[in-house]
Amino acid sequence: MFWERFRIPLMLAPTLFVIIALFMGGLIYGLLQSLGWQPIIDNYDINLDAYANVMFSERYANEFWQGLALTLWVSLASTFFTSAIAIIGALLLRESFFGKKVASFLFQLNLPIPPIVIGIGMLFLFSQSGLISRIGGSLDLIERSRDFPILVKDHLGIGIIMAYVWKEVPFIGVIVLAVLQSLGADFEDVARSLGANRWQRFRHVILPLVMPGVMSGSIIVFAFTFGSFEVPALLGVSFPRVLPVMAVRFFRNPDLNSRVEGTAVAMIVALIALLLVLAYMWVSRRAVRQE
Amino acid sequence: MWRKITLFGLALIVALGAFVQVQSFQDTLQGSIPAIEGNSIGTWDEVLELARGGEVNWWMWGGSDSINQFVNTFYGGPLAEEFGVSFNQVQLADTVDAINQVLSESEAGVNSGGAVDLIWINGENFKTLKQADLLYGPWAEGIPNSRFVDWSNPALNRDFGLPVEGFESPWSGAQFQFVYDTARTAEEDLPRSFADLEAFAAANPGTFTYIAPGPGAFQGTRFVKQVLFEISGGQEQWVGDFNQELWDQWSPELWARLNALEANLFREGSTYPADVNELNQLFSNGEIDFTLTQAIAGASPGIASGDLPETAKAFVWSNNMIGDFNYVAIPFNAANKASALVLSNLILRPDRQALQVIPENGFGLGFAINTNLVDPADRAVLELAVNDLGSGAADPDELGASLVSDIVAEYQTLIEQGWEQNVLQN
Amino acid sequence: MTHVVFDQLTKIYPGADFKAVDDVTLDIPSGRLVAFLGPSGCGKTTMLKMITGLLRPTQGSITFDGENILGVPAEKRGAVMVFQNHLLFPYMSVGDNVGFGLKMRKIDKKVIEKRVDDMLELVKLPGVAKRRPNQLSGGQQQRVALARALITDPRVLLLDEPLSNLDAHLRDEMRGLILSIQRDLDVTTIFVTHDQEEAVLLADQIALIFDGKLVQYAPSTEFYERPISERGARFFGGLNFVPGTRQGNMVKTSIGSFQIATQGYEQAPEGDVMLTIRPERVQIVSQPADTNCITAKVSNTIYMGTHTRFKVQVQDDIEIEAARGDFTGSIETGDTVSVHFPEKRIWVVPRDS
Amino acid sequence: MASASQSKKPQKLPGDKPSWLWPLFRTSVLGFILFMLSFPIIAFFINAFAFRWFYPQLFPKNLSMDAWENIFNPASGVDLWGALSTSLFIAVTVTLVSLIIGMPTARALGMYKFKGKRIVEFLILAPIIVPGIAYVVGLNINFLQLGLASSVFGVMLVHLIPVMPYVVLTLSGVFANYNADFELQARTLGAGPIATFYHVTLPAIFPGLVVSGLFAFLVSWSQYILTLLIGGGKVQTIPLLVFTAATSGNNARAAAISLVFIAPAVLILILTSRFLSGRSGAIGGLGKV
Repeated sequence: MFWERFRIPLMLAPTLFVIIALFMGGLIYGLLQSLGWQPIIDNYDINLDAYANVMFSERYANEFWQGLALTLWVSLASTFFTSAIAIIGALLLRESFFGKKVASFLFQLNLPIPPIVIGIGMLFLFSQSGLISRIGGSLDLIERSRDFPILVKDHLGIGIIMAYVWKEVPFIGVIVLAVLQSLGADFEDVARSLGANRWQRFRHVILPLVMPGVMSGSIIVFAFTFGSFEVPALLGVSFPRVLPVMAVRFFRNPDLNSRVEGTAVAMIVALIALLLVLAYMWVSRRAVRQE
Repeated sequence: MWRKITLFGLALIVALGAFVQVQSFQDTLQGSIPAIEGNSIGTWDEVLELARGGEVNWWMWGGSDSINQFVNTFYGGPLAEEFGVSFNQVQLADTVDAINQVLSESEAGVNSGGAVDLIWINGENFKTLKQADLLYGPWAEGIPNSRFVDWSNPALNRDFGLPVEGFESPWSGAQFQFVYDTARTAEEDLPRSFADLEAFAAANPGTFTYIAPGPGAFQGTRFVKQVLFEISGGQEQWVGDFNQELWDQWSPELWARLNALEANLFREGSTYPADVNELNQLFSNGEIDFTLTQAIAGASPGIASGDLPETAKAFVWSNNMIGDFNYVAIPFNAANKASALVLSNLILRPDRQALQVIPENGFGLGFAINTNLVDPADRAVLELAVNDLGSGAADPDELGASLVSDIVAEYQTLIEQGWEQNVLQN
Repeated sequence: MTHVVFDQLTKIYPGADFKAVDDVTLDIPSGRLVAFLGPSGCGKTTMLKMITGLLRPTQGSITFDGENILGVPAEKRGAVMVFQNHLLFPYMSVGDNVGFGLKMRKIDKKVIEKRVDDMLELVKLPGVAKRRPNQLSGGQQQRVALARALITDPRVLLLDEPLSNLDAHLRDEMRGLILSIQRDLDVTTIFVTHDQEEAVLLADQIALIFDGKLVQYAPSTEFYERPISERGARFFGGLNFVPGTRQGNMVKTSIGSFQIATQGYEQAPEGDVMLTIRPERVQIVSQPADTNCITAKVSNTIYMGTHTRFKVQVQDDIEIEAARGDFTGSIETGDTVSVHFPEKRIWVVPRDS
Repeated sequence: MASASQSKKPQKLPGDKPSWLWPLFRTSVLGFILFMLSFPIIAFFINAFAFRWFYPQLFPKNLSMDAWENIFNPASGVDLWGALSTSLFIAVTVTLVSLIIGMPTARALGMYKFKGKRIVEFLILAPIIVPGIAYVVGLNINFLQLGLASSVFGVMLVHLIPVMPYVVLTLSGVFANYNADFELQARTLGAGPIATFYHVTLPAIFPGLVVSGLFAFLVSWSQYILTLLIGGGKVQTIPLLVFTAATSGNNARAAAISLVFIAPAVLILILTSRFLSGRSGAIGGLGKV
């Protein structure tokens, strides 16, 4: 009786414990901190000062809004390019050809490589004195390192975006490959026999079929890129900085008050990520339904 | 080759000296040291006893491989062998992480057994912990080797203008210097002032940049301070307590000059290197013409480690090059205070001080002790060490002539914030 | 209304050491409904896929109205295939599914909508255009798939086991629908099946395929009465097989000699043959006849509702089945009876090796 | 168009005007993607053996093992073996724990319908969406009070947060394709719960378990900010060393440590990559966010 009745709650309990006690606990405590609630120094007032300060004060407003814009651009662009390249790569990898095993392995190679390492790799490759610039130099394409385009530590976050794309293409690619594999070729054959050419088969058959998988993958990628610290810390410019870097800098500032502001920025990052993901899910589910 | 042999011999002499000294010298307490976990400290032997068999966690900026190697080799070894203390360097991306750790611990009520035993600390971070009453002490004038320290030196007994008062003990001396590549830039073309530098940048656009001032990037702040000294007519007026009027009078011109310089900077000032490592890389790869160093040995440690080309050499402006001391401090809740005291004392031992200036050892910073206060034998060793600082070192006379002291920490914060708003975001 | 011709069509899959389709030459007249019949794995679907262009023949050609279409890509051939498991696009409404082929041709939306409604009407599913495929039953889904294929006005309609996933009564309904639509539209239709009954019920002509080889291509009635191979006869439900040797119009077997009418042995060589007769043609008689008559013991009687089946044991290893619809039940297991093979009903085929 | 050529030679692939164009296009695009994806690795190898490799040298004039000697020399202050073993210990423990506690949850989500399922799913997904920086800031103080900060145990606990969603997502995909009737069958044949799990459930979900484990390991293995803030510098894992090395200005050392860092992860990928297909259902679970 007992087992029957509580089976499912019991099965869920350990994971929910981790999520609620650790994750939610940390989040709520962080939220309280950001609202200025600091029981240890006997401060029980709750206010939005830190948020107001971060978003609207003369000192931080400029940095915050530009940082937000940069964060949004970097994460959206990374997500888009990652998804596009992953889909193309997975589609090409699906056909059979000589050396497919090696190709598939290379395609997955970056999956286990941590983002920070990819970031270092971008520096090695794309900085003005990096390997590619040196190749350009030895081919007399450029005269000095300064002639090489600024691709890392640049204002548009190109380096950051490239690092994320490098890191996450295999992730979405693996999802797309798995979906394609479970679908087989039948739907495409149907479409083909109904008169759909290569592009139309891609646009009207494959894309809608892999889209749910790509969508979930890209949600994960978006959330990850939106909240991640190491890569932009390594590959970003001094100003503007992405919000997570801004938060960590606040948090690391020895001035206790700026820790409250750091927590506030972290909370804003969490809130925006959550809202955007929910909005994205809603819009894309609708779009799929309309197809 | 010659230099290597000299240096090797030098290191040998220093090591021999160290050996002799260890055998012959019995340390005694110089002054009182506060109780540690209920043990009132009467003699240095009690400190050594408390420390033996324990460990010490030294939290320090770990961004330089050669410095990491230096502390582990020259402090870690003797600590274990002579004092039975196991040495654990906690490498930080930024000293602020250590400060945060102590702050968080105090906030969480962790009043003993804290993770941090010793911090390599300076200026603003020292001020934060001292003013929050989160430091153990005063102890610095109590450890035996503090007798070699010239505590009457105002550049030493004040850290960024804040009185040290025994809450931190000096480690080494540093002075801001620029580094150039003798293969690329002729000595007579070197800028010897900020005005020179402006002209140099105008003539060679895109070849100069400096570290973005900000928390954890004190070299950048220091560069800006030096500019401020020059344009305001000298460092002397900035010495002493914080002077808001003076700041308000000169800061607009400071930002104006730096903004005017921006057009001729590397990438037209659209981004600034975050730290000296990045600056070194840009310099070594020929993207910029100058990098900087704090080491008395100038570019020599960087040449030895392979970070800088062999033709690199330090130089200074004719004035306003800030010099100061590096310190170590012990947090109020450190778990291993006795071990931290032993380490702080070891740092000041003349043989260690001699070892730290030798470029090949990777540290290259100057003495924290006054050579006049040590025994003649030790003095000889110290002088021998300082006599060959390698091809990358600046002329010692020029160094001495340009030396000025740092100013109170309030200016640091103002410069960092003001620079971000008026120069970086402009 | 397309005349489809296979000429020496052969397909060997890459890496395979056998011919999936082996030298098939076939002529499908315009507007006919032809069944490709054979056990699973015999190459029927491969042939369909070669007609649509999803597969490339290793050798031979396929022509539509005399035009070699092998160079024409699948999407331009107008040979539309309906797959066994309907394969409706799950992310589209039923209407969008049906209109897919026209959308690919960039036809005006309004026109598509109209045609979709017409098509759904045709397959007797009016008003489901807005629904999702998974809201329909299996039979309805299959009909939508049919509508989706027909909307493009295909030159050739290809149905791959269209009924095999359906329940018995749905199958009847669907079969009727396919027949009536095919007659109405007069579209050349090829469908693949492993069920000889279904082939006979639907098709004008049946192409019987074994192991990639075309065994027999004839009107469906022929296959019951006039198979040309032992295997073909067995596939069409033949049960009575007696090995023997033929000499002229006589076949000698271990259970006796039989006389056969001319049309019954023309397709078989002299010598080793197989004699066969359909159970419903076997007569159980009270008086032994002069010729073609044997005596046997009834080993089993099975009442089948519309008729009764008898198994009679002639020898240890030879059992004959007979079926009688009007039988009143006086024969029981264990009785000895006389069994007559009418001369005109005996059929002789070459013996399979 | 009545050219009824009765050719008996192999026909051209229908659908492609010139049949070599598409394969050429495909090969070059795929080749480009794969080359770009694996290019950074090459840069790591060159850098790791270079000494004073300054612009514009295309290849280093001086090759040296300095960086390698340096990172494996305890006197350098980098306890690489220590960090490697700490990282491995944390990642492996977190993987095992997350699989053990995630399995029943994934089973419940994959196989049963129950009230509040959407909410549970959303809760479990949330740590993927909400960045670590947002919850670790609050946890930092809590952990300090509980004495969990600066301990390996505390770091493992906090790693569970981002790991659990991946484990539960992938495993629930596996359980969604899993037929529990086999278990009932085994039970009726006399197998106890443990025997049933071992002989029936485990073999059936094994490929999915491998994929989940791979993701759990990788998420824990690459964790930087959580380890930094909760481990408080005392828990030194490899990502921390790598980050410090990355900003230390010594490319050779950064490259060498990075290679040490990625080696175990790549090794695990090599061992598990054949499970990363659609068959296990695990990847499908990731596709169902």
